Amino acid sequence: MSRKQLDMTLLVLAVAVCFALPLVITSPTYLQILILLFFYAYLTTAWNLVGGFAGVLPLGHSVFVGIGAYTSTILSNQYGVSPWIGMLAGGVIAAFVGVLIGKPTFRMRGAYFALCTIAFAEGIRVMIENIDSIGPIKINGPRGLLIPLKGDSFWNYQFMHKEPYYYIILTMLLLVVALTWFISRSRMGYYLAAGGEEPEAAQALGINVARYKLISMAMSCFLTALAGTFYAQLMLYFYPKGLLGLDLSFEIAFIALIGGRGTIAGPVIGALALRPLNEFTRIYLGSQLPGLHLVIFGTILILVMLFQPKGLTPPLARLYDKFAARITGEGGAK
Amino acid sequence: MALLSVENIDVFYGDVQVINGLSLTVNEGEVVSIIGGNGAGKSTLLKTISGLMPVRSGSITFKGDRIENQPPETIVERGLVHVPEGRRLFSLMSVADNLEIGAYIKRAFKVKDKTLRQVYELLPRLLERRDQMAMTLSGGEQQMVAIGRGLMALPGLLMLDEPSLGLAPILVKSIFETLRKIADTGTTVLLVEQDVHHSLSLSDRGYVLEHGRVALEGPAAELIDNKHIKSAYLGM
Amino acid sequence: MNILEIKDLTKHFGGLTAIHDLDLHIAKGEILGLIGPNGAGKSTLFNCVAGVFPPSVGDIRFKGESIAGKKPWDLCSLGLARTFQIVKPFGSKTVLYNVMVGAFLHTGSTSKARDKAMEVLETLQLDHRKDQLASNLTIADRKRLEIAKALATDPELLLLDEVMAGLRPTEVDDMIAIIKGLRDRGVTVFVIEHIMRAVMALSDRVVVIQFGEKIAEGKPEDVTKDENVIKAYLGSEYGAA
Amino acid sequence: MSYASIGKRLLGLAAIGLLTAGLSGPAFAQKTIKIGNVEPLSGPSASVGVQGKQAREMAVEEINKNGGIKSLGGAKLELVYADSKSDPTVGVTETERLINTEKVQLMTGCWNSAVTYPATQVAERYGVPFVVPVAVRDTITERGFKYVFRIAAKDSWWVRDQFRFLKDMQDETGVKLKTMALVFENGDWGTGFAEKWRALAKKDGYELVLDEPYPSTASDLTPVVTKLKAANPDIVMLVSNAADAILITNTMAEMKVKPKVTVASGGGHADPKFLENAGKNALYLFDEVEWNTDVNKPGAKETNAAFKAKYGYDLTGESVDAYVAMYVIADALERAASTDPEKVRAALAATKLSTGPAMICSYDSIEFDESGQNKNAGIVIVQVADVNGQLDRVTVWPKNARRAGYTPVFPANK
Amino acid sequence: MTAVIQAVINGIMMGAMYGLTALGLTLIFGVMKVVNFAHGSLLMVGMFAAYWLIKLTGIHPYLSLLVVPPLLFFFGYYMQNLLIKPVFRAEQQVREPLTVIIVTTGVWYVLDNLALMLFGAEYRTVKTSITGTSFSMGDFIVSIPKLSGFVVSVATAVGLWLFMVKTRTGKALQATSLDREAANLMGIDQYRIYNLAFGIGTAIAGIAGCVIMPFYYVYPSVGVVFDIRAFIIVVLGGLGSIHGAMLGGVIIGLIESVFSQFMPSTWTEAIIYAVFLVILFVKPSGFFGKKQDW
Repeated sequence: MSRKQLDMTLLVLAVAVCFALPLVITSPTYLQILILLFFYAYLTTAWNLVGGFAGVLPLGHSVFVGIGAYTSTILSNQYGVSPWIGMLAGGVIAAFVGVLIGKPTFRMRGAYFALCTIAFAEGIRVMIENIDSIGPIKINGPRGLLIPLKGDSFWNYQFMHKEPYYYIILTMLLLVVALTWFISRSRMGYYLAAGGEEPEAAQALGINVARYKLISMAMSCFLTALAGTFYAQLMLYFYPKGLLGLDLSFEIAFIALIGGRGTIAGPVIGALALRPLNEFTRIYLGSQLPGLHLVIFGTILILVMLFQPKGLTPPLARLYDKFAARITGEGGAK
Repeated sequence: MALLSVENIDVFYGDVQVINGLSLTVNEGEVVSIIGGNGAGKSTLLKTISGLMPVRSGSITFKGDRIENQPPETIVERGLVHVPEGRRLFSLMSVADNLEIGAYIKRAFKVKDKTLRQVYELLPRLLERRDQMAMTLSGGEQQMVAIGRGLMALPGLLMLDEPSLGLAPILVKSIFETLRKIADTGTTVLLVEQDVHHSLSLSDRGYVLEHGRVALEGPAAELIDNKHIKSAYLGM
Repeated sequence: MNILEIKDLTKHFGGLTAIHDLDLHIAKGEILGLIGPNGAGKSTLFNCVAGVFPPSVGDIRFKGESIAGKKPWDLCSLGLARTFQIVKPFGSKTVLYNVMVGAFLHTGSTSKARDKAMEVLETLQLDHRKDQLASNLTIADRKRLEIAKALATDPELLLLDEVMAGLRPTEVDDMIAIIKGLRDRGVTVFVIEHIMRAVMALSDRVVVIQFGEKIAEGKPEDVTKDENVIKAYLGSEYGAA
Repeated sequence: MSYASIGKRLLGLAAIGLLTAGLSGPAFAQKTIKIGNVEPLSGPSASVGVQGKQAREMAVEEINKNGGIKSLGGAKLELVYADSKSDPTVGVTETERLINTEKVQLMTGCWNSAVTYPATQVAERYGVPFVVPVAVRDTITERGFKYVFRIAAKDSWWVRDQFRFLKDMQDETGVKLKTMALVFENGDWGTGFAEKWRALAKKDGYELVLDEPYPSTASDLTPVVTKLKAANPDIVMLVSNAADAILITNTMAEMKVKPKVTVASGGGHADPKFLENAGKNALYLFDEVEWNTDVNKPGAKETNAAFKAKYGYDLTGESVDAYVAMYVIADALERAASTDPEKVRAALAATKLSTGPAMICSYDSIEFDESGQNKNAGIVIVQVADVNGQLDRVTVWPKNARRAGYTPVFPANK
Repeated sequence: MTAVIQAVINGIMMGAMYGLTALGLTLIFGVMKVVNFAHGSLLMVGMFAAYWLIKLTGIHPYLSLLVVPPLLFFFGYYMQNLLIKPVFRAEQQVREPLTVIIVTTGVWYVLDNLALMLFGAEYRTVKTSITGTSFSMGDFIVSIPKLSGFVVSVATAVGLWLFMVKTRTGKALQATSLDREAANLMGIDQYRIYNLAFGIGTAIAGIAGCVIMPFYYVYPSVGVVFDIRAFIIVVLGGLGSIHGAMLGGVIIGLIESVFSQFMPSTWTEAIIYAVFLVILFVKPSGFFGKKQDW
């Protein structure tokens, strides 16, 4: 078996296992945990397009989750538009907003950029919390929006069981991972990586670095907003502090940093490492030791930054290379 | 025994070797020049001696003690002072404060007022400018501050990296006159320069560096007429 | 025909004049050497030509068209590529990846870019290093990689900024051969170089600048005999000694 | 490719791990009836969450000690808790977990309206009866849900009674109050109250001189108080969470802002910490609560004494609601004689509880209307007063519940 | 009009304290070029330290100024030495070490949640002899704890400035901030200077904790309230500038206090973010200076 065949086999196997899981795991609670795991992996992968490949550190991505959730929910609650259509609308708006803030901020150096994204996201949150309605559009301020129960309906993006949500987010995750994979092997990916690493050299090679960063920002924001709609339909309720707050933005960034910024598997590995930890410590230790999981989060983050500043993916990839070499009998790759 | 002796050192930037089995010595009271083209490893050599760069192998001995791979601050304490390339003044601090920082190490700090008087005597221009912000000085004046700052540390060996860089000829001349005066006080000087003539006329001995190796060494007077240098610089 | 013409170029940085009233031209197919002591303004001139800084005064024409104020990426698309004195490889990526970044200028296809990059790497005899990380290369190979990236954009005019600094004599000889080879393939070359032997061997014509002004221009062997040049290089009193 | 495939591999492993965990849960014996409770046990509202938890525990202990649910063979009630952290998302997730994994037969919670609102929707979706002891947002019971019941009054009633109180007191004392200022935390709760205040103020002819939301995380409330001082209202209406209640009261004292009447809405003002920290600055403040220690009901004093002995502090409106909720559930289970959700729901809907320990509440019986709202839920207004040198909360309204011998100080500042 | 002047008085007093909360941040940035995301958490640690000290010993709240800042100094000093120095060493060549920012974010999460585990989420206030006291000046009322906070803030800023320009160590801090390598060549151990900068920055957060405690409350995530504001202040004033931080603080204090006389106070927060973004876009170096000035 060649290395390529081995990779393909394992990949297909893993995807098959993912699709088969709901057949075995019937507990909605565990499905919910998996759904949230995929949800975070998806968000982080989308974040990674700009935070990883374009080499900046955005810390306000929750605002785009919010744009997605608000757009589709307002459209469906007040105008009866299917959330599936609202999802795309939210994506487009988010992409537009992303470009709007990306344009002036991409000039800035690292810390300024990070601070700027935080300020923007917090500013939007505060604004939304202060607005009850804009003309006929009900924003509901800090109370957030609730999506009325409409029963099982694909068109309304509502399901009484967890499985459909599971398959939707799994598909979304696979698509976005495939997209990242595709991009990283295309001109766009090469240009982003080059611009992130040595902007001057990249410009000298004919790359309009700022433009490519904006494109990646637009894509990242678009994809992030889609997840916002998914979240809204899964929970049927959201409110500014929870959805637009810094916690979500930071968690996305943490997952990426721990998993490995700028790698394809990083977000998935990060989510796999952190989400279950989050859920299980909350369930089993939550009321006795509130905050424990965040202490562990922070500690892991510090340790990873101290000892594996590129995240967990590179060492795991080396392990996998060794394993693959043994299976295929080929020498270690590269 | 030599004041400074560098023996067979290898220095790398990442995986790239920039200094290759280089050895040199500086004796007490001497002025020694290191000359060579861009990328020959001159600045790296000084940075290595002053502790900014690690050596991978070989040894550096100063006043009989091994100092390779020690942090810069302890090397300065021993009296080995490095005036870096490009002057590197504390741009938003006054001339006086720049000089005072030069006397940061305890040994020098105790007598800083006395040293400061001596420096002002040597470089009267700085006395006039003492309250001015360093960034507002002209290039020549800045170089004077850099040298003065080095002297404030009471150097047993003063290493200067291209003090004439980017200066107009008239200023180059005055810098070398200053260096002459410093040498005349008995301070040992290790000078890295691309102004071959000036530096060699000031020096007792010289080393020519190429590709991180010593290509040529000898008394300065001999080197000054050496054809090799001309060819290295002018391709003749 | 002149591929590049610089007229009355002046560049100020705050109060400092880095380049003053400089005229310069390069004929198509020529190799022009630009020399001068450290701090003379060579890199600033390069940066003005390559679009990093707009000129304060004066004009720069490339293929007859004014390019003053154009951005580096636009110039690259026009056929003007450059290398950096302090090489800037994409260190975490392989050699092939680095060159492909350049090769993508004229194609959106990954496989075409790879073919182009391989071709360039072969030209520069760097193909055996294609899978190495750029950060692990030796100086000589980094310099070559720097040229390879620029070359992959198919330039008509190539600005080389000290690509020989730090090379061993045999490596310098190799590099001279490579650059001459480029010219034979129709690329016009503008080099900044410190190693005089190389400049002499390479250049059709040499321009010498000091303090931002041109102090000499002409055939290499004439320029090195120029009093001003010797003074500029070896120190103000060297000529007299 | 290689990274992606590793990721997928690990994902598979994790899934297998989860799977085993999922299957290994023991089958549940039907000796006990599990009640799931989602409460803010950490986060900004943790103290009320803990109060509710302890009140529930006391009630369930009593019920179990008295033989449990007799119609179900003396089945015992068992409380299962989950922490919402005051975060609706966590609340929803935890409600789902309690229903699906812990297999609870009933749910209660969640104090925060913002959490209760979506959490009850989850219960409705799964058809699990959800008894809301307290969470005031009107719409919780106004969505046509079948499985949601609320013990406490909803916010429109709270607001209605605040205005009734004002009117009654003015009639009683002959003092005329004209101007009113609304100052409220800008969360779900405060903005909900404010909306209704505005309508009633208009109806009752008060002139609104200030309508001011403030963020409960504000580092300084002086700007708000400065504004209040400039507006100089007769009446200040307040909604405050925990710490901002203290901050605003102390800042008002500091800035010498003395409105004739200050009416708070429970929450932060009802927290035992409030009096401890605000001290004399809180004197003559009116606060609206569901219950007060001096409420004139049989058993109230004794229950409060037992609670205080156990946990070291007095019952509050919120904890009484939680306490009562347990008895309502026990009563319904007793009548349903089944744990079938549909039967329990029907029994809850038919509740008419007017005897027993639950009757420490300030009203005389518990009955749910069609929306699931307890139609008798009542509210009292207390005044912070100096009783024998000690600050106390004295019931003043409705007049028939007023502590004997106490004359309300109205207006507080002439 | 009275209300506006009253708002100005209050805005300046609060603003000076905001400046104080930002002072340590700006110092650390000035010297290390690191945005310390854990700064708010350090403030929280300072507030809890002050809280327990006052609560348990019953001393006058301002006596805590003698105990808490030195304690926090060592806390910051060793934290930098243990956690941040290694990253710094590894990223010596990087001009703006993002990894360090991330580590400080990790520290933020750990500290906030450790406090949550130890002390619970509840809001804690101390009732001190000066809480809620004030005096009148004509029509205007000045809160005593805030006035004291104002005085301490200004004194701290002046003290820090004097330290920076007058002492050997202060000058070494300045030198390191301007050119690490050159300072190193002067015999200044940059890592010790970083420890000191972190220690002093943390100690100032401790001072802020002591003066805020008498009129505010503490809870584990209280730092976030001040943290984001402190970021805004240092960017407004110019990262690294002492008087920039104080001025930035006063500007924020005034916006908060005066603007809220004309609009709901919830909007002032949004306005502060807007001002921040505008400054970032228009003049990223802040009101003060091209680089750092002290």
